[in-house]
Amino acid sequence: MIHISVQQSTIDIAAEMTRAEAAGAGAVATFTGLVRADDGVGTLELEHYPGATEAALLKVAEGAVERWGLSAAIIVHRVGPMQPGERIVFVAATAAHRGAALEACAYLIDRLKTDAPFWKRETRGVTASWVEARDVDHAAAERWDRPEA
Amino acid sequence: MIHISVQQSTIDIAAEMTRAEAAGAGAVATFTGLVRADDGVGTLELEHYPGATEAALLKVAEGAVERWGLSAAIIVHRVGPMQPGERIVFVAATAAHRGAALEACAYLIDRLKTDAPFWKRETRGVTASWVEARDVDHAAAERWDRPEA
Amino acid sequence: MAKIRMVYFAWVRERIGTGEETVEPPASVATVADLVDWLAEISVGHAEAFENRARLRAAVDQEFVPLDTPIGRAQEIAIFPPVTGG
Amino acid sequence: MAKIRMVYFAWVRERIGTGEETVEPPASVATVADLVDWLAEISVGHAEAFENRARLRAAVDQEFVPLDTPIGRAQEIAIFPPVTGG
Repeated sequence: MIHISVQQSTIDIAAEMTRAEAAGAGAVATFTGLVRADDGVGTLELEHYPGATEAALLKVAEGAVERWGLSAAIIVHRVGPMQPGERIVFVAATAAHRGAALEACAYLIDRLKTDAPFWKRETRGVTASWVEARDVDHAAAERWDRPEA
Repeated sequence: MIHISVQQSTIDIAAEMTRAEAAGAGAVATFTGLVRADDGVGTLELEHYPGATEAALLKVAEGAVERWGLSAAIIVHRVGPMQPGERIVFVAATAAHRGAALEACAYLIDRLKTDAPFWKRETRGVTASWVEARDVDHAAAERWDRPEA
Repeated sequence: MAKIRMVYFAWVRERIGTGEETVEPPASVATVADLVDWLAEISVGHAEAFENRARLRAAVDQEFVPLDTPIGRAQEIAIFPPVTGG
Repeated sequence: MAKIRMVYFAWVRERIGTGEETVEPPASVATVADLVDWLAEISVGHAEAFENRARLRAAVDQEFVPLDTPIGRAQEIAIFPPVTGG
């Protein structure tokens, strides 16, 4: 089961967990990214590339399902304006055993960070600025391409 | 923030996530273990060592908080009888960045598997049997002791 | 050459002043990089958006590609900064 | 030697037939392993529970310890199978 959602509305963790658990397997690993409440950001706005975003997320999820034999992969990403403390992204991987679920969960969020067309704009006080991409994200995504990974 | 619970009641993911997110940091990784619904188990029963269990879980959580500088570590473990599909265990790690949250989450569940006094008994049809410990769990827990881990 | 629907995101969109436009580049424009060079001549906004090619990424018909990719018979080409989701 | 509260879990508890008992081993019982040897003589149930020492784990005053750990002034000693939680 693959579930992809790019949405304006807030992310309902309980509903997404129910979806992840419905597969009947033993292990669910999740990652949730939040708008940090502790570094002065007033509003975060997420822009995306409609159509291409969903296709990119589907490709990431399919890659994880195939590589780890997942029974479920979920990616939910918000777009539009959001406030500190709100969830930006939620990913979940369901597998028979925890090793596969944990690794696949890390893969989902690492690849999403570099492969999906989202752009963040932060407002701090009266200043809005586009968030710069981080090299460390590319390093994290690329480790899944190495033969030993 | 550390939250440990050993409980008869079902695990409320939404409530636990709210707790994990209250710390105000940017990244929450979770792992949920379920009674598998697909391998013929009718009932799973969890026995534990009251007092020693809570102390062991606290030690695991403190180890993670210290090692990864977490703002929150949560371990909730059910005891008593439970049905296929129900949650046995939930762990969460909250950190400023995803790498720390994901690693600490894996640490919490790996160490819990070998360091906390819980015993599982499965009923399949009319036969009840104690689940055997798996060597692979010890290997998973011990990797965190290696200097390169 | 056929018409191409250009789409722009984030600060590329802001500097150009629009998220979308239709262009008809000459036949000499063979790759996405050629297209960026040609578009940079159109307006001050385009020039500013495309100032630093190392900070630009592209998609041809919604597939992410390197800038030296041939345009071929593309219908939609997107130019944008490195992505920052998640 | 002082009295020790013994606690048992899972199939160790089931084979012994109780989850808890108080014992007063002789002074010659120095380690947890000695205690297990001594307890194995008490009843058929104890003998069966402690049949295979490699499958036993122990805690002294709620601290997990190897079987060769000295008992010292322990008040509570637990004997149980390898743990299987999570």
